[in-house]
Amino acid sequence: MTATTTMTYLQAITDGLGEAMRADDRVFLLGEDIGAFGGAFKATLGLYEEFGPDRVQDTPIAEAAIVGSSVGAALAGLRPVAEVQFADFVSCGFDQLVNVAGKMHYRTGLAVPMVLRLPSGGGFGGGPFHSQNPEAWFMHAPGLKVVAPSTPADAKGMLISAILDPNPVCFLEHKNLYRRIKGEVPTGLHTEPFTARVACEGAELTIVAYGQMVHTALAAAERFEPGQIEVLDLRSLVPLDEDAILDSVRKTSRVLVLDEANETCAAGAQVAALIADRAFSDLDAPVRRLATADVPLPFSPTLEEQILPTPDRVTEAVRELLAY
Amino acid sequence: MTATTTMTYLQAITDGLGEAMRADDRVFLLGEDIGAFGGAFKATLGLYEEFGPDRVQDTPIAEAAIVGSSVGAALAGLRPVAEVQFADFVSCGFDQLVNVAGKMHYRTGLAVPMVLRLPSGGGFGGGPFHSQNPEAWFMHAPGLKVVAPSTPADAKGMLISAILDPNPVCFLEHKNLYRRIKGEVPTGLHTEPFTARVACEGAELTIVAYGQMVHTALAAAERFEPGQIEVLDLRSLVPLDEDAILDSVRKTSRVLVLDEANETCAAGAQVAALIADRAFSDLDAPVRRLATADVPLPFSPTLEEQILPTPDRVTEAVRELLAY
Amino acid sequence: MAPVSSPAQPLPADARGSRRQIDRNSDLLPRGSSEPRPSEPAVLTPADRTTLYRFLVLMRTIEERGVTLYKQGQLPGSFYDGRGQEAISVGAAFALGPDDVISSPLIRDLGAHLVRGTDITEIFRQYLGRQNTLNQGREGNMHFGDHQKGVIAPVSMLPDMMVVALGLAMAFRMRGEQRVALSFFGEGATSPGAWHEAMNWAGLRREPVIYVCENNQLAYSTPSSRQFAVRPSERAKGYGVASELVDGNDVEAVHAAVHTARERALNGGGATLIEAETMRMNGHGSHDDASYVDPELRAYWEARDPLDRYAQVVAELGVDLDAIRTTVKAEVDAAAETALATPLPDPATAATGVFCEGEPVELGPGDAPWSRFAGRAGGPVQAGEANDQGGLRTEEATR
Amino acid sequence: MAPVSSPAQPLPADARGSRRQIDRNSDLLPRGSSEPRPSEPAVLTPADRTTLYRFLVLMRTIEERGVTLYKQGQLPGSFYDGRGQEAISVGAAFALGPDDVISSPLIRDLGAHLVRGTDITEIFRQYLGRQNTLNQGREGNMHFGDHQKGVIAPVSMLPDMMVVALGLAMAFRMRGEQRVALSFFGEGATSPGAWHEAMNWAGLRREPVIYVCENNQLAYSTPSSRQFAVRPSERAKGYGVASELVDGNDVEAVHAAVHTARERALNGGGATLIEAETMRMNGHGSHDDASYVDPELRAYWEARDPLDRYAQVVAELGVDLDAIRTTVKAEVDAAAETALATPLPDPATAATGVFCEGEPVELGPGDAPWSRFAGRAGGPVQAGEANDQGGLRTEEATR
Ligand SMILES: Cc1ncc(C[n+]2csc(CCOP(=O)(O)OP(=O)(O)O)c2C)c(N)n1
Ligand SMILES: Cc1ncc(C[n+]2csc(CCOP(=O)(O)OP(=O)(O)O)c2C)c(N)n1
Ligand SMILES: [Mg+2]
Ligand SMILES: [Mg+2]
Repeated sequence: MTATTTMTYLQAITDGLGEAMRADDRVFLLGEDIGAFGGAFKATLGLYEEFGPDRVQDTPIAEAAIVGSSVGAALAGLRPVAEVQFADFVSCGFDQLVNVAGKMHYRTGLAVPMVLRLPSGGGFGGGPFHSQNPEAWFMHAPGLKVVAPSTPADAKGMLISAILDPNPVCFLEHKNLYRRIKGEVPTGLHTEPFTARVACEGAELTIVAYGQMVHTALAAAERFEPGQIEVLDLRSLVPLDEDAILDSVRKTSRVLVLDEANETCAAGAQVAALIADRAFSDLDAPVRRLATADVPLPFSPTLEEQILPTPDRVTEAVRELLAY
Repeated sequence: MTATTTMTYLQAITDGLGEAMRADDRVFLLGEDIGAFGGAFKATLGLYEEFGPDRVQDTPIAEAAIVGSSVGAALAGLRPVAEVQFADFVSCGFDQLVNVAGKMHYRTGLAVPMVLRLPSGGGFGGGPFHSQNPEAWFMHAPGLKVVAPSTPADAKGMLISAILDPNPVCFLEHKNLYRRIKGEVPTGLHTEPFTARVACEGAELTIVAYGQMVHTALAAAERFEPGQIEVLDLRSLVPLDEDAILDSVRKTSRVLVLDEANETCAAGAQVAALIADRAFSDLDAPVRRLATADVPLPFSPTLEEQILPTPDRVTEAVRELLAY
Repeated sequence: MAPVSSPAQPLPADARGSRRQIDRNSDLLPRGSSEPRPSEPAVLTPADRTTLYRFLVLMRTIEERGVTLYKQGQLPGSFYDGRGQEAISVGAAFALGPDDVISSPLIRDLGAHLVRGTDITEIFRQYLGRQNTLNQGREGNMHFGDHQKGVIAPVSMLPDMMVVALGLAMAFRMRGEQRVALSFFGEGATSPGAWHEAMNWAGLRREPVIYVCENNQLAYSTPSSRQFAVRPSERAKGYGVASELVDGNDVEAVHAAVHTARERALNGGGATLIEAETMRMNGHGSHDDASYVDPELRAYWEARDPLDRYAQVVAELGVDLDAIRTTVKAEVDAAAETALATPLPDPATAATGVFCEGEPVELGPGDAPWSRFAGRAGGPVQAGEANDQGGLRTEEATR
Repeated sequence: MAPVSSPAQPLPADARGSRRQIDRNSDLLPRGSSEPRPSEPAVLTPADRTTLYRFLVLMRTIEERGVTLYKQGQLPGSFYDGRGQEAISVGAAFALGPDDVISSPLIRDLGAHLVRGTDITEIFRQYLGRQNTLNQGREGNMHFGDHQKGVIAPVSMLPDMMVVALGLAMAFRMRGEQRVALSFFGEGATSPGAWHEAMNWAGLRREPVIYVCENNQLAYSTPSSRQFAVRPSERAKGYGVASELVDGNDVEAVHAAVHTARERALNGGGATLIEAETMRMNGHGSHDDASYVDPELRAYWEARDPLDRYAQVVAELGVDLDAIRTTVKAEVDAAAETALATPLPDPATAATGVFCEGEPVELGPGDAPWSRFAGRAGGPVQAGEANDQGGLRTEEATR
């Protein structure tokens, strides 16, 4: 039996960083305001005190340099873990990420073991520039791994796995889960594979989700009979656990694919296309998607609620599909 | 009857730029080496001489400033048409494009009438940084229109439509069509709507494609009976002509979705997901996709040919689907 | 700073053919330079001074009310203010003409919106996320701009709006208009690449753009000593951009610097960067207790409060400062009350307007309350009667 | 250049608390600074000079052969060369120690690969798109780096590899290693934002990094007068980055400048930018006839050809230059022949290796042919015997 502690999703991340840094002195952190201040979300709180200024580095406001210098440090044999203050600002370092980090191994044979921590997602009034879900951009950029945990245990385990991975990993941590979600987290150097996880078993319909949407899906699933709705938590988007998706859909024959990201070309589009090709003959209903409309996420609560997928809207879509 | 001239795809672009500039003196061009030199691909050849240095501006190497200053000029009432030397370098101006240009109208009510010309695509030994197809990134960024013509007439007509459009338009012009494809092009201020076009009618199977892949699809279609294979040229990705896609698939009941872009989360994923939801009951076979694998496009001819969808591979996929 | 060695072997001038022979830059020389206009000094009348003071008080009063609303839990998200920096946005905007464009005021720059004449009830509505005409509730605190007043809303990505300002300035120059674009940003915003692209281009092309850098010692928790080794006004020299370092807590110094920069721009002299040194007196946002700030440093700047300093100047004109404060407070109270009674936005509007369907709207002229602009291009603007909507009638204050 | 006004009202020093009181930069002072090492002058022995000359000739000969292959239609894509700029990549790389890393040589910098000991047959193979160990045929001309020699392949996006070099330097400093990272780029590559982010960070943190800017008058068709208003070596002063302007057609001047920069970096003095002035003598690529270049300008630089100039120096040592040229030509011919007989890459490999599956490979040491490094950390490298694979045995040339 592994020992566990109850932690928030955010505490699990801090714990994961600390464990990885204790285990391997090549691991260091860099980002804006992450030092003595502990970061905009306090994810690095206490680490500056424990590990000192070289291993917990405050940087200028310079996302391209944060990503690019991480690539350089990784090539030199270190294990950088960079924080982008909000995932939205990754667009300022986009080129370094997709062109330098992502393509390095294929082009040169050199590995780039780095992690980019991306506090992402909405649902708390962040507005258009503090709520983005950029993961599909990275999925469409060969050479980047992309993971998006939904629970504290996965947040810690997948973060440590990402740090151990010899490739650049985009680690999407959902800001709206930081303090909202608590759970048992294994102590020590806990790792989690980049595979999907059945969050709730069911026989009649599969909801595919990741990140915050897993909780939205679970809330909806609770409104049906136990054992009716299966919720598949993708956890990893690249690699995508195609077998887990197809297995679940073959079992249930009905599927709803959820995205918090804007609908067009989102992760869910890829999942739906996969199912439409490889599980076609097992389907009893159309492959339905529910996603955030193609709109910048608005600030006011009434507007934001209207745009994001909610348990109510998921429930409605599930009902429709079950009745198909 | 409209008068037409035979032109290459590239000449049609130059012609379109000239016509738009003659018709509206708010239209001006900016980009690297586009002035007296006429641009890396000679798309602006002769325009500097005709319109002078203010309306055909050489810029420093600064993609963020090219995009961002175009936004400013557009807000001031001009109609900038910016050239990115190769579409690959748009990643350096990505933030200005998705965050400033794309979200402006929703956030502020101010329109950003600008066009970003993106010479894109592979098939001629350009290697990982001169062959990219970035359109799916823009499709996943609300507020940007995205078009990708495949013929000279459409290149001119959609370019003029893009310049007339009050929104930021990413205009993907395929480098490998520039000199390879010739056709009749209407003279004067010819426009084309942002809708799909049936490139070749057929009853048994639809190939959905855009850009260079339309020609790949047509080459494959020729290997079947006339009237068998329908090729739908999307032409516009945002807005996506959903009705045209669904109409064609409902008619043929079989569909192959082609992408030159890397497979995961490509335009084709969105198209396939759309079909799997809204044309599910009309399908007689899985929704199949053929795309470039998730690999940076390699340089050597043997490698590049292996990665890009070819008429042979399209033919094989069509055969399989017809036999399903 | 690291040592800078002098050029080892400067080449003869004729080796640099690019400057001599294939230079086509003259193509792009600003139109303005062909018809030089007489420069005017930054003279402020007593009424101007009273107006300036009133704007300072208005900004402080609105933001204090905002902090209170935040503490009362009335505001979605955090609250961002410019306490201690009021002289910069007020002084800078006051030097602009009606057709100039601000792209953009950032979170410390409420004063710029006020000077341009933005309705203060609408400002409270946007703070509160209520239905409003500035951003329809779509954007967070301070992410708005009244484009009818020549103000463009900022994006969060720093300092992207500098580049947009460059494009505006380029358009003004190309059309031969006597207008400038002005962009505000913090010293932390000088580190991203966009800053460089804007500065390089502005210096090279001599665009009529004014960059106002508010060096408030901090970028969130990060002191400027961890942001750069050479201060922005020095660095500007590497771009051919004129620069000036001013006391950012002196509203008239800021005003004069922006006025000079504007004259330079309109005379074809190109871009200017003004570094206004100041201090952020509150947290990064109201959620931040700023406990990382040295109390002595805070005390130094507290003693140089821009409102207190300017109050002395204006009091000497015989103006009743208390009357100004009282009137402003009443206005602000009324605006906040009205805003609090305003409903949240209609959810049915949430997904509309991603694309422009009709004709683009044009940028409108802003208020230009400085007496210099009275009866000029901006129309009927009179000194001291600048702002009909914000209730900024200075005659009330001056009696 | 636009006028730069002097600071209007410099504030008292104690107003800048960020520098005084909450400065934590000292945390990050380079380790190297605590144990100063004696600086050594850039002395070149006759054997070193001969080796340098040989590298210049080798670069020129390989690239001339490349142009011929291009004209014969043997090369996929275009061909990019550094004619006229050979002294820069050769001189700079020659000043590096074995454990230093180049990130990266760009398309004008073949000499850097040669000095580090990259196999020239492999170089021809990559030109021709054939199966090769440098980039497996995955990358276009000149987009390679032999990481076993401490060289990282460049990306096309300019100047992204400056930022990667920064990260390498950061790692060297953090581990207390006596190593530097060096990055090459053209003057056109100073305009993108990445340049600024790298320069700012390098100056601020005093990272042991050397930036070599090749100001070759042109960026494709664009003269430097349309790229910036202030030259890069001047602009560097705005970053706290030491800088030097050198004659880029003088291989010893470049070598000395990089040597000095390296000493500075290893002694904790931080980053240096070297602007080497030169001229691109061919088109941007072989597809470009460069008809936009002024013939007089070309003639000026033609008369200052770096090979011709250095030939005089080396001839005075009594070295048989013809013998060097003949040996080099034979080597190059042999390499080109072998490369032409090499098959194209196996299509089965096209999609492999996007991700790293096992342990990351480490960067290897490069050749460090300068006599200064003979018998040092790099192992058995002797002056004049630098390169086993490229056949660069100088004793052949010097008899
Ligand atoms: C490109 C980018 N990266 C990160 C952020 C997050 N962020 C918001 S404000 C801020 C500090 C800005 O400091 P400064 O520019 O000095 O302005 P101030 O807040 O001091 O007025 C940061 C890092 C951002 N807005 N943009
Ligand atoms: C970010 C970016 N934009 C555009 C290009 C296209 N491009 C390739 S080389 C070049 C000119 C580079 O000039 P310079 O840096 O002076 O190097 P040189 O070719 O003169 O050696 C351009 C614009 C690029 N490589 N990267
Ligand atoms: Mg600041
Ligand atoms: Mg150059």
